Amino acid sequence: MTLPNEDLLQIYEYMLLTRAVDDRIDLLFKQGKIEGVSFSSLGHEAIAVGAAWALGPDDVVAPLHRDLGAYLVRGITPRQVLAQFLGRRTALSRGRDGNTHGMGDLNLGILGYVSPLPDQLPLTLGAAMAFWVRQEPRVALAFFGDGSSSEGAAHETLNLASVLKAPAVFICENNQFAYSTPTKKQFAIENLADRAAGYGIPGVVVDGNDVLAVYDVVHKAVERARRGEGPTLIEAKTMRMRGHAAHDDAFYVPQELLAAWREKDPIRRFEAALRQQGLLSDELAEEIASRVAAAVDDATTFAEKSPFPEGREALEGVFCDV
Amino acid sequence: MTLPNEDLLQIYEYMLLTRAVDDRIDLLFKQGKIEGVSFSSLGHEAIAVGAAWALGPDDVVAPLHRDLGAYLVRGITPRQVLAQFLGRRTALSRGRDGNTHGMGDLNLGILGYVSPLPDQLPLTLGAAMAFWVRQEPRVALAFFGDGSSSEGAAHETLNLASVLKAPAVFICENNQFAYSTPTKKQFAIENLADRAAGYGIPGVVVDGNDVLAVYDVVHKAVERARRGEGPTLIEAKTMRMRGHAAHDDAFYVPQELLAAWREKDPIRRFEAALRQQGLLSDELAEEIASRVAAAVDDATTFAEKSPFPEGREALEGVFCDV
Amino acid sequence: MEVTYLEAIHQALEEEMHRDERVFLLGEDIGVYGGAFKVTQGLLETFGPRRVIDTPMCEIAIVGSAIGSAMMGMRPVAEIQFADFMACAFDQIVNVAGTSFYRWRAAVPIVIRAPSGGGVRAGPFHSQNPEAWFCHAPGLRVVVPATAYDAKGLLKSAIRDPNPVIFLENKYLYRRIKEDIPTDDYVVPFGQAAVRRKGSDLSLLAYGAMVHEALAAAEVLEQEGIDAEVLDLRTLVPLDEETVLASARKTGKVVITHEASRTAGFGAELAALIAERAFDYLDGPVLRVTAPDTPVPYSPPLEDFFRPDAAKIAEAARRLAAY
Amino acid sequence: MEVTYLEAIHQALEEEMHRDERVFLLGEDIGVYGGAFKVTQGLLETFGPRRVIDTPMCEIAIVGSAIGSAMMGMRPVAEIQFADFMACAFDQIVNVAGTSFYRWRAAVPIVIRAPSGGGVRAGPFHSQNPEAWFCHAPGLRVVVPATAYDAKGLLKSAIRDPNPVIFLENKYLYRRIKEDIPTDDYVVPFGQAAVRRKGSDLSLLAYGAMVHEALAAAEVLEQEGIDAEVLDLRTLVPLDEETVLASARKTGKVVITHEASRTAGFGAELAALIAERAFDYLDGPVLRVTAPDTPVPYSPPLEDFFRPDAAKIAEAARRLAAY
Ligand SMILES: Cc1ncc(C[n+]2csc(CCOP(=O)(O)OP(=O)(O)O)c2C)c(N)n1
Ligand SMILES: Cc1ncc(C[n+]2csc(CCOP(=O)(O)OP(=O)(O)O)c2C)c(N)n1
Ligand SMILES: [Mg+2]
Ligand SMILES: [Mg+2]
Repeated sequence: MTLPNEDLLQIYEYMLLTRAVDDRIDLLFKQGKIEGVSFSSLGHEAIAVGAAWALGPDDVVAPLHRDLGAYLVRGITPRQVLAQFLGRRTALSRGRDGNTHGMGDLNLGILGYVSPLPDQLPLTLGAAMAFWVRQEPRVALAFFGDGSSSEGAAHETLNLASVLKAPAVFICENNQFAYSTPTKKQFAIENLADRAAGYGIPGVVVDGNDVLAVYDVVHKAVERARRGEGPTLIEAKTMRMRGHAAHDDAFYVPQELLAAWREKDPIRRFEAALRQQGLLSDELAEEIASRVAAAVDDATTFAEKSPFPEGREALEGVFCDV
Repeated sequence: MTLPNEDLLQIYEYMLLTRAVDDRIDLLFKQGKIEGVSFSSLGHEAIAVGAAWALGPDDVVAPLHRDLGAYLVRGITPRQVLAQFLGRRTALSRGRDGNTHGMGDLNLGILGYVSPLPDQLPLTLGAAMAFWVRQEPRVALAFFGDGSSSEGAAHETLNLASVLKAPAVFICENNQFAYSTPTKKQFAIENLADRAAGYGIPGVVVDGNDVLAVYDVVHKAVERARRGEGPTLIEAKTMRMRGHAAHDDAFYVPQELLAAWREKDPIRRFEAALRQQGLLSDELAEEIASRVAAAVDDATTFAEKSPFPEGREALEGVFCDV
Repeated sequence: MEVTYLEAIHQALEEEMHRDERVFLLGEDIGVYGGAFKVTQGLLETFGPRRVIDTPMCEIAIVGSAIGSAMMGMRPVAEIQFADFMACAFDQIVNVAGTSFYRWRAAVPIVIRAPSGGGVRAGPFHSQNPEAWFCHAPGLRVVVPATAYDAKGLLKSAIRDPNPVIFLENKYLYRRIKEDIPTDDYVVPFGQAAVRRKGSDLSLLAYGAMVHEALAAAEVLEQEGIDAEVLDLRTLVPLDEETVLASARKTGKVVITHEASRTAGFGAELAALIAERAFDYLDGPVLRVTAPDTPVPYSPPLEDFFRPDAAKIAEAARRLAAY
Repeated sequence: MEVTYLEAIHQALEEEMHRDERVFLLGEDIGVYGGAFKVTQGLLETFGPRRVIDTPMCEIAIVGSAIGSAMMGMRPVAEIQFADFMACAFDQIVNVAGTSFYRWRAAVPIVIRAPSGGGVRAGPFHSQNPEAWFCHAPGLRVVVPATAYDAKGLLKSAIRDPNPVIFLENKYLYRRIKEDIPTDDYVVPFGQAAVRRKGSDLSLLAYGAMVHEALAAAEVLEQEGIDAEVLDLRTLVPLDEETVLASARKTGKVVITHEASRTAGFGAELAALIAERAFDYLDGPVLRVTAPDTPVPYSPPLEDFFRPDAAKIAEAARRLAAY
């Protein structure tokens, strides 16, 4: 798969934007402006952006707490993201849910997630099932973590999806830890992708810090699903580069491990490749960087100026009445 | 593994007893004496008896609704079984639970099961975990069905057991159907044992109609667990020879399939082998058969003469007070 | 046409599937077998395997995928083989289905049907009445039909409702009650209790199978000169508070009954509602006739003791009438 | 020694693990990390990896294996990282833990600890108050400590109890309250409510964090000449019915408060109990001050509106006092 140059530059910009928004979230949290918890997507840019890029406009995605890039690629704006983290009325959840939780928009084909993990897996299977029932050539893609791979919901979903040959793709972001728990305490195997064999579906391991590699395997899996050949389980290996959430200093993560992964930074790597191919000049890099910076500043201003919801709004819209 | 002749004859007798009790249950149901539902173990004698035979006296077993043989081998009497099906006060559940549900006895190392399947898997893991915490050389063995292999509880248990290297053995009775649902609608693979690879544990397929083969693989798995090397997933292939429960005529099961499996009847097969080895004469066979028949008649009389509980007893013992 | 409660449910499914192609069914053994109670019998043949999906045993995935498909415009009706097994999908029901519309405006028009209730010697795990749990989970509708007419009309409302609906069928009633119901399309709206019997001395509040026990109790009481009003709540969420309060205010004496165990059952909510908003009109304590706080026992004498019935309701009503 | 609510819980765990080697802990991130709230910090170092087990994410297996180990003579204390995720293990809790002793005499001495409650901007899935669900599941004890003293003494009782105990810690209180507690071993028995403030005009019934709001309300009310009695229920199952009824009978006016949403919450059970058994003594309607029937919203103005507090309790009490 070779993507047009234009796509490559857009992917690059989305990765930068993802990181810039993430850094801003981190800053806002440190400034005490974000209440509760705050999750970072640092290190996950290649997986989220690369995977989302592989979807068609009518496909559906269920991103998780480290998939900021996927939300952005699918059209959620930095304004909406920061308003969400700041609990404002202008956010997609109108202040009802925090950080990326419940940051869904059906018009954009994005399923919001709930905290119990990995509940977006059966949800995504359901979306795929709708396409399967209606025989539409659409695909649903879900992200989940190494941690939530141990949950019963993961198994039930993978099994039912494989029996139905539902047009779904499941991408497990193995970032070495579930909160403080390293993978070796989570499962007694090397590659989670190997579980695919237990469902009779393809399992693929991919370097989660190589955005084009991610794009590639996801694209293949999406097209396979679209052809009616059923789901694929992809395991993207990466590293969670901040603590579990902003309050967590991740003392339990060996420094050498972090240092080694820092060398593999997905953005620096992709940038180097683009430069080597002559696609990215210093000027263009600067232009993109300043566009990204402006977007994040604009989003910050927007979010901070956005009103909080009023208390009474809490009562509205528990039930849908149309 | 060669078992002493004495063991072989006892195994044979337990298999016969299992079938005789099962036939009696079927009869009592048809006579309208068993209320609610009634499950049959027909065809599962080799799995239940063979597996239970492989356990040591301090080991623990969690049998299911088709594992009558395991209850009997571990020391639950035909009297207790029939009293249970008839809802009498003399039953292990004192009429509180029906058929094999809740037919446990901790003194015999038998965990009673609940209806939601496969909840005896985490329960069994817990027993194994107790042995693991206390570093006792004891093993816990659980049965589950092809149907309940699709449940989240199965996955969580197999995974946690394998991470802890808990001294547990999981034996999946693949009897081709979960209620009316054939295996091909349940999973997209041939052998459920192949899922073991996804947990980093051994997976073994065994002919579930060959009692010595079952004994053998379970025995190996038990000893492996006892040595601290962790769990094994065994898949015993067999066929459910009656309907899902007594009310079900199993119209959805192809007659040819049943006929083919009838040829492989586990008792007839084992009997033929014993005769061929010269271990079972006509006289001995008759002696055993009449002992079995007497036990079942005695149990029937006992159960039918046993009092029902009184209504008010329903209120007793919701909480333990010692 | 005289149909059973079970046939009424079957008709609602079949008619809604004809009316709206977004409606599809999923669950264990609902296709080839026609469902553990045969509610869906024949629907696979009529609508094919993409609209009547036999799933493996996986309650989490059944409910979760129903929700996801609803977000994509479908109208799934998921069957949980017994209401007792809803516990396996509890997280999906309360955390995903119940909150998505509130949190991010994703409507979840699903129906989760499940046979509940006892009296059929089915023991602790095929007899439960979990309605109170779901009433305490914001965002869910909870429907508990007592008659064949209502079972059909309420199920149609449930399928057409844009919210997640817990539809608890009472398995004791499946084949035990029969009535003439219209052949034309009709719905029974949510939130409207039915006054099954008018009366002036006291109010019996019931739902599901207990409506019939309450009516039987009322007949007995009538012989004794006690004129009982019998309300069938039909839906617990939304609850028809006005009809409940009007009856309580009129008679001043209320007996609440349900099959579920007592503590923190839905009867408590009814009693609390009345103790708050009909207080001035009460002429006696608000009584509850419920199952005790035990699992549902199997053996006939135990289950008979456990399960509320007309005699137990009449006994409480007598005490209250004499108050 | 002055300790926080959180430290009190930590002490109970540590002391019980020293006292009884059958006690062990399992849960997510409880070992190396010391728990999401650091309740179990240091226990791995003291007791080693076979008594403080870091599990993968698997609530079903955590609870289910705790039950199985208890049947083999252990005294497991399982942590569910947030009470909201108990929904994932709901079947294990209600169907397995709650019924095994009743059905086949297998006692299940487990404790399931979980941080519950809101007020910390944690949104819909890290703020829930699921107590009523468990109160409606026969065979479970439900414990809801409000003070550091009680948190320790009740947790010790929980660990020593031969039954499954749902131990709902209130995360708002973890580090916000402190008190002197004895250094000697003590337990707080189940089923004994504490009268936190004596009063004659009306009764405020509360548990968990709401006890402190009720006490704050009582102070305000005192200024206004209203003398409120404040009860801390401590355990919901078993419930100290006598103390509740005695207070209701004495004051004749009752306000019930809880953080959980209103419909079919435990407040309903309390109101029902009072409406039945203290009816003759009531001088006004039984009021409930609870969260509304919505998920727990995240944004501060929404959550403040949602969550009951002293002002809302005082307001209801004033209305009732004037009745
Ligand atoms: C069912 C459930 N249990 C526990 C949690 C608490 N929790 C939130 S995130 C997390 C770790 C997730 O790990 P992983 O799936 O690897 O995702 P990561 O955060 O590493 O991207 C845990 C334990 C949860 N959200 N849901
Ligand atoms: C969680 C759960 N869902 C549904 C059921 C209803 N049910 C009882 S047995 C059964 C089929 C079980 O199939 P399998 O596990 O293959 O065991 P078998 O009866 O074939 O031995 C079903 C669906 C159940 N008991 N538990
Ligand atoms: Mg991870
Ligand atoms: Mg089977």
